[in-house]
Amino acid sequence: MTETRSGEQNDPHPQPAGEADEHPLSVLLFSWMRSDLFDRMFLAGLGALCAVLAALELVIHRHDGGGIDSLPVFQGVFGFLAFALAVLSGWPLGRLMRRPENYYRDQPDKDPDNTVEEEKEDGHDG
Amino acid sequence: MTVDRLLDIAVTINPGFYLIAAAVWAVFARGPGSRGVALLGGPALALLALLYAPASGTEITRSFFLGFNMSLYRPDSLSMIFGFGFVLAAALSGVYSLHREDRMQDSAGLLYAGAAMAAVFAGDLISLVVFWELTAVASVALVFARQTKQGQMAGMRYLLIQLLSGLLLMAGVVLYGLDAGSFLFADLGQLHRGVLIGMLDIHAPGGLLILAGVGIKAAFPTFHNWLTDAYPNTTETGAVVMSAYTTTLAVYVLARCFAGLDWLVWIGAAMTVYPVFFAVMENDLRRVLAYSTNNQIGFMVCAVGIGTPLAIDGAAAHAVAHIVFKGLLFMAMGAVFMRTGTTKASELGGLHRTMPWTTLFCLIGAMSISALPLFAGFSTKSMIMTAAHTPAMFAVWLMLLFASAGVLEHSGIKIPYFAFFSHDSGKRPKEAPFTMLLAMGLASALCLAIGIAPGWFFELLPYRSVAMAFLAQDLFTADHLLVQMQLLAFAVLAFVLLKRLKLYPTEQPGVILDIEWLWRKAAPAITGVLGRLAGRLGVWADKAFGRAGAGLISGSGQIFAPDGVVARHLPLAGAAIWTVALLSFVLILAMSSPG
Amino acid sequence: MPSFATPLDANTIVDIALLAMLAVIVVAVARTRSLLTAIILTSVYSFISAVWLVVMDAADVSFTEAVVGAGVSTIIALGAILLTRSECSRIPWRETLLPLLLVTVTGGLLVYAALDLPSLGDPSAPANIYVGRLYLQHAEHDIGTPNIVTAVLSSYRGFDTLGETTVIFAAGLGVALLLGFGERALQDTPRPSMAKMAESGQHVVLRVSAKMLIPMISIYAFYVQFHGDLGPGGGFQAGVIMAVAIILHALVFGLQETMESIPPQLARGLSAFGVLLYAGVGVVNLTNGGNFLDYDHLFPRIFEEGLPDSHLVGGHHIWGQHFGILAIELGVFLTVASTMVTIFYAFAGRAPDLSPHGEG
Amino acid sequence: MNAFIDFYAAPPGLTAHAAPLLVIGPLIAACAAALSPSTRSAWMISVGGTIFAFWMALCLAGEVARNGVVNYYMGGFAPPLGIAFRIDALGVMFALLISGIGVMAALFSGHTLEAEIMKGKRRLYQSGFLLCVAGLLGLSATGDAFNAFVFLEVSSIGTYALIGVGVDRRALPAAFNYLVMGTIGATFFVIGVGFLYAATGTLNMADMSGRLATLGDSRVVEAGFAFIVIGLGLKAAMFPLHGWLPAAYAYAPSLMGVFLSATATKAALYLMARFLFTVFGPHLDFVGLFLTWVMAPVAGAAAIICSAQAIFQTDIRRILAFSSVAQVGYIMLGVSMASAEGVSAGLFHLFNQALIKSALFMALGGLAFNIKATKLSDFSGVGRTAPWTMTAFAIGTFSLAGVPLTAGFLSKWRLIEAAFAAHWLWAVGVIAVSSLLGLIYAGRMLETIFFRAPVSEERAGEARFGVLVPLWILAAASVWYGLDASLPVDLSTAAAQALGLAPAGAAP
Repeated sequence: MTETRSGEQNDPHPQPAGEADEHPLSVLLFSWMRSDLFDRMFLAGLGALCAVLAALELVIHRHDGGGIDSLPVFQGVFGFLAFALAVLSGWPLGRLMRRPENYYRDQPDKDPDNTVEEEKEDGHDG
Repeated sequence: MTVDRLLDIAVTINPGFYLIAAAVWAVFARGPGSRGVALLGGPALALLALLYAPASGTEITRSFFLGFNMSLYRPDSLSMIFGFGFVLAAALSGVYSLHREDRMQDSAGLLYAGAAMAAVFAGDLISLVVFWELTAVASVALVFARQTKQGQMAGMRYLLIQLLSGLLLMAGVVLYGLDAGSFLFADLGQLHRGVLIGMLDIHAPGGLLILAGVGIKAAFPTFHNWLTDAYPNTTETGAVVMSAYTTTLAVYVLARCFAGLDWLVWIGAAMTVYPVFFAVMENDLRRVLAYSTNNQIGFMVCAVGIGTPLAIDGAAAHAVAHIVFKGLLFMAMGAVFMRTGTTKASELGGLHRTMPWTTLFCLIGAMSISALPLFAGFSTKSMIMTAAHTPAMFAVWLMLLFASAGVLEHSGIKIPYFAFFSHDSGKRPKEAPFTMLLAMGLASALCLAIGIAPGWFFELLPYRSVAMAFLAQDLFTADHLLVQMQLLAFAVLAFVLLKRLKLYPTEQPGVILDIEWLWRKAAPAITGVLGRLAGRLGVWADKAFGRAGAGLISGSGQIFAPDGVVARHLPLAGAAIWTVALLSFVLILAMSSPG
Repeated sequence: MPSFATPLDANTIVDIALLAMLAVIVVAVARTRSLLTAIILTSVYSFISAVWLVVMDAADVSFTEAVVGAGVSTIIALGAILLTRSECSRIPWRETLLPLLLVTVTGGLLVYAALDLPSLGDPSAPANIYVGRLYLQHAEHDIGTPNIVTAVLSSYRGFDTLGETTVIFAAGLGVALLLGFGERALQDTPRPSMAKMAESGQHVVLRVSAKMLIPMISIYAFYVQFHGDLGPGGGFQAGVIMAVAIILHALVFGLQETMESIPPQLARGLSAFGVLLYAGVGVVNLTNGGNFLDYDHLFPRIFEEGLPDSHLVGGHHIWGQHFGILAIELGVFLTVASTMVTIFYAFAGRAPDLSPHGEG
Repeated sequence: MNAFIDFYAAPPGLTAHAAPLLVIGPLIAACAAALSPSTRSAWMISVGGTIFAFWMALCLAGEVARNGVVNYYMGGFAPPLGIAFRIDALGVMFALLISGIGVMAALFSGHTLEAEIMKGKRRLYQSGFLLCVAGLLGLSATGDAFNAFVFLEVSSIGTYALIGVGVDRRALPAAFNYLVMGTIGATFFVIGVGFLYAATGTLNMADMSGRLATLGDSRVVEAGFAFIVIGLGLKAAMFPLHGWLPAAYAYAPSLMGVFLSATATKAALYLMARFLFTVFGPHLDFVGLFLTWVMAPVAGAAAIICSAQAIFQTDIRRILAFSSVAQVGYIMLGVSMASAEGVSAGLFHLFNQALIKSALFMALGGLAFNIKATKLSDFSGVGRTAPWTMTAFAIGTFSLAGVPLTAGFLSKWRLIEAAFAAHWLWAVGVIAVSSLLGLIYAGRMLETIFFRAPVSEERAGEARFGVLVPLWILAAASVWYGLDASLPVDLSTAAAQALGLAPAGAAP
């Protein structure tokens, strides 16, 4: 994509936002996400949101089952940990259980349009 | 015969039959107009039939089957909500598939919908089995529609498992019905607060068989693999259709037959948890959605197992909402698949530039499934969570909570993020066709409608008063919204942090081992070894087959092939020897008989 | 069963001798590789069993065995091997072990079972005290034919005989379908004139003796046919004998000559007609108020009263039975004779060598 | 049989003689066809003869419904002296089935013989077909053991040749195999009847049964039994003795495929049931032993092994032929339960199979004009060019695989029910596994026919109208009996009762 970028820079009349072949709706809805500002601000904003949500517990009385779920910000912490556990377990599990694409030998090796019929014929000829 | 009389008859017909009739029409439909009539007219008729359905609990019984009483149409509030969901699904998938003229798929989709709907409205076990089998038959065309070897093999596996489920169910039903002396729902169980649920006794003969048959279709743990195997291997429309009916029908039957069965609580809880780990690793996004289906069905199964009115309402509501938002996600992935030819996360990314509408709808679906407040999943899943939130089931509740965070991970973030954002794959596909976008838009609107103003939807639930009370007192309370937002916001925070720290696993191509390994690798390997042994013993071994390693097929192939051991042209002498051998055996048997 | 302690009478010795010969022949047939030898041996087998049946006083069966088993089937089998190899392939002895074992076991079991059978000619055997005795008691009165075998075959179990006639018709039909009608013989080889053959002096002795034999065989066939009521014989045997006469004609004078006088279409038609005649008699009985094949009702009431000796013997119409049997025997005769000829045509038409011209 | 209780198809004078006319009608038609002047007239005679037989079968059905049993004495001689026809519900069921399928096959034959048989032989072919019909009908009507042998031969002798004649040269060795095996079967049968005659002195089945009951343990009877069941087993293609069947059905001219697959083995099965239950009776030890230790395992093996074989065939008719052997396994499984439920379920399945198999062979035969195809791959995409024919084929295949809403489903259901009632759980497993296999080969055929692109330029057009009519009648019957099975269930239940098997309890 760097080439496109450099092309844009050379262009005397660059598009104000978005890329050359981008859909106008995408420009409207999503192009701002690619800005550096968004990158920097997003984490901060999210952190602020979490803090506010945690603080709201002081104001809003929460129903709970009386167990460990009565701990402060239980659902937030649980959600954080659960998410992290699920994602991080992807590393060891992936190493354990990931196999090459054609592990079951069910994909055609050469010709992607190879249909079952031809495969069968091959099998019989051999 | 006046029009009134005709209408009287028309409303006593199982609404599923209208869809089946439309399926027949679709076989012969040529051109967009005619197809449109079939694909939209059928669901419209069925919806009308639903609206004018006879009073709840009315039975329309025909005894034309081997002298057994069959109740072909028995609407009640439980079947109505599922029927409503199926009509929605039929209409949405109808719109979605308008872009591609494939009469076989149209017809199969409608037949699937019709059979599922008819099953939901059936009033006895026999008709239930009949329509259950019909759904399996209808799926044949769908799974075979993708003309690759991979797709066809997956289709074959799917078909076998569906039929196994049907056979188990059939055997169980025969045993159960013969023992109980009737096959009619009304005779088998009693109403629970006005609704006939949990009518079968698991300990009666056949009960376990029925549970096993339904369990396979509901993708119980260790039987879940057909789902993740088949859905990613169909066409874009096939996945949408299959995701809507197959497992949902199983949830309905579980609710009807086994509501309150405590095993289901744990089975369901387990089903919500383990797919999370698979989904994290999985690269194929449609397969991720399949695991996600697994996980969502777990919530419903768990709720069915809890069996309180609120839980049953939750299960039914979540099942129907799931049809909509999971259908929406499959539609979005289908559009991606159609435009790019793949749904592998490692090959996608940055598609939002040219497919913003699809991106938008996919995001709505993702938020719905993640149960973000004001989206469909929040309204329905909350019922289940609330029903499970009791001290006695605290562990289960924690499991469900974990799964909720997991859903956010794989369906809420992973699907839209890796397909449409993430690193730019350089792919610039065209936006999906208008009809597809229309279907997705409608589904999105439904998601919002259920999420923002769930009242109309809760009206349809089996225990209406319980649902309305929940809506009034529990759903949109500040503390409920707060804890839900906490869960989601902190989980998203975790995502962003992990991504920053480069701890998020990169998307790599590859397949993830699952239980299917047993029959796709281990069994062929074992038979392959045996086959090689047999080869040493003098059986002619087919070299090409041996190398291909499809041991199971090749082994039986060698035995049964046209020139194989068993089928080889039986020489006359051989036949005569068999004859004499059998004769002498019968002689010995006869002469050794006492008296 | 006969006790071995009793002294052997002459009959038993003959029985044992004949049966021993049969056993030897069976083994020889199984052992030989030459199909020709096998055919001749089976012919011999049939003859010996015919003789044995005579010893057992079963003249009708013996007669049938002689004409069918030893006669016409041998001729047809000979015709067939002209179209095939004459040696059958050898089978390694190892492969015969399992069948041998099985056959021995089964045979042993059968012998063991047969020990339970009533001994031959035992007057108290179920076959002799029940239906057999009933036939002896009633046939004279019911049917009025001296030959009880004919009475049983054509009247009591006339329906079986209709079925068997149909089987023969079907067999002819099958052969004709598979091998054709012998039309090849008519088309392929040019027909040498009779005069030319006489000049060349081919087979003079054969021709002269055949000219004498054929009319006599035919007359004998008619005798057997019409005498069936009284002595051994009937439509089956007569039909075969007639066919033998025609086949002999074909062998000596050439297939084309025979086909000219008895065209294949005629032979085919007659074999269907014979069954039709037989079944027709049954249907006539139906329309006259009787059961199917109830010859008592062969003639309408009025017609029967005009016949001489039209008295009813114990309620049974002697004339009806008599003419009924005659008519159906004629049907059997026609079917059998023409079917045999059809089959022969089919084989011979495939192998023109069978006619004497093929040699030259 | 309640459906026929008020059914009067013919005047009483004719009805009184319906029993012999059932057989004699097609027999006379056979002679007439052989003598007829043209192919067309022979075809008309054939249709007329079979319709007449069907009419007579309907008359008999009415009589049997009213009186239970129709007895008819040939030549006016009461048994044991003469031959008697004894027609009960079981016999009527088969008479209806055979003559009904006969009518369909005869209608169908008008067009296909032109494509498959040499010009000069078509009249004889019709004649042979009618003989076969007559023989099978006689088999279902007769009450005399030796007469049964005669009809067995009438139905087979011509058939051997009818299979061998045709365009497919592979038919000749097939027919020869069939000839040899069939002859062994018939010979065994007649040896067995001989043993029984020696033991009882009578040939009438009812009489024989009465006398056997008084005999006690007799090795002669046991030997006779062994010969009879093995001989008939050969004819009925009982599992390891089925070697003749696949090639014979697959390579025969399509008329024979249509008719024989529906009737021939079924008639032999009928006779077997007749001997097992009427003449001997399941109360005899050796009959019970045979049913449990020979027939049931062999039937189970057939259902599984032959279904597996069908999967791997490349020739579409051989798929159907192997499936036929497997279906014989199902039927025998039902019969070997020796209970009213089992036998009636087996007979019900037999009835459905007859409809299905003749429809399937008919659909394939109907295309014989257009494509000279035998291999499955030759049929790729035929569903697009011949939709009417192939839709009927698909209906038949669905029924064969036991898809709900078809007759095949109901009969499998009944079989499973009967197996549960008999506590034969292994049989349930066998049916389940075999059904799975059945779905695979059915799916394979449908997938090729409907979802593959056509391979050759030779386009398979629709079958002719004269073929479509009987084809769709049969296909529609498969669906109709899948919805309202009262007629075949009624027939098969009455038939099982006629074999002396009373239902264990009132039907649910």
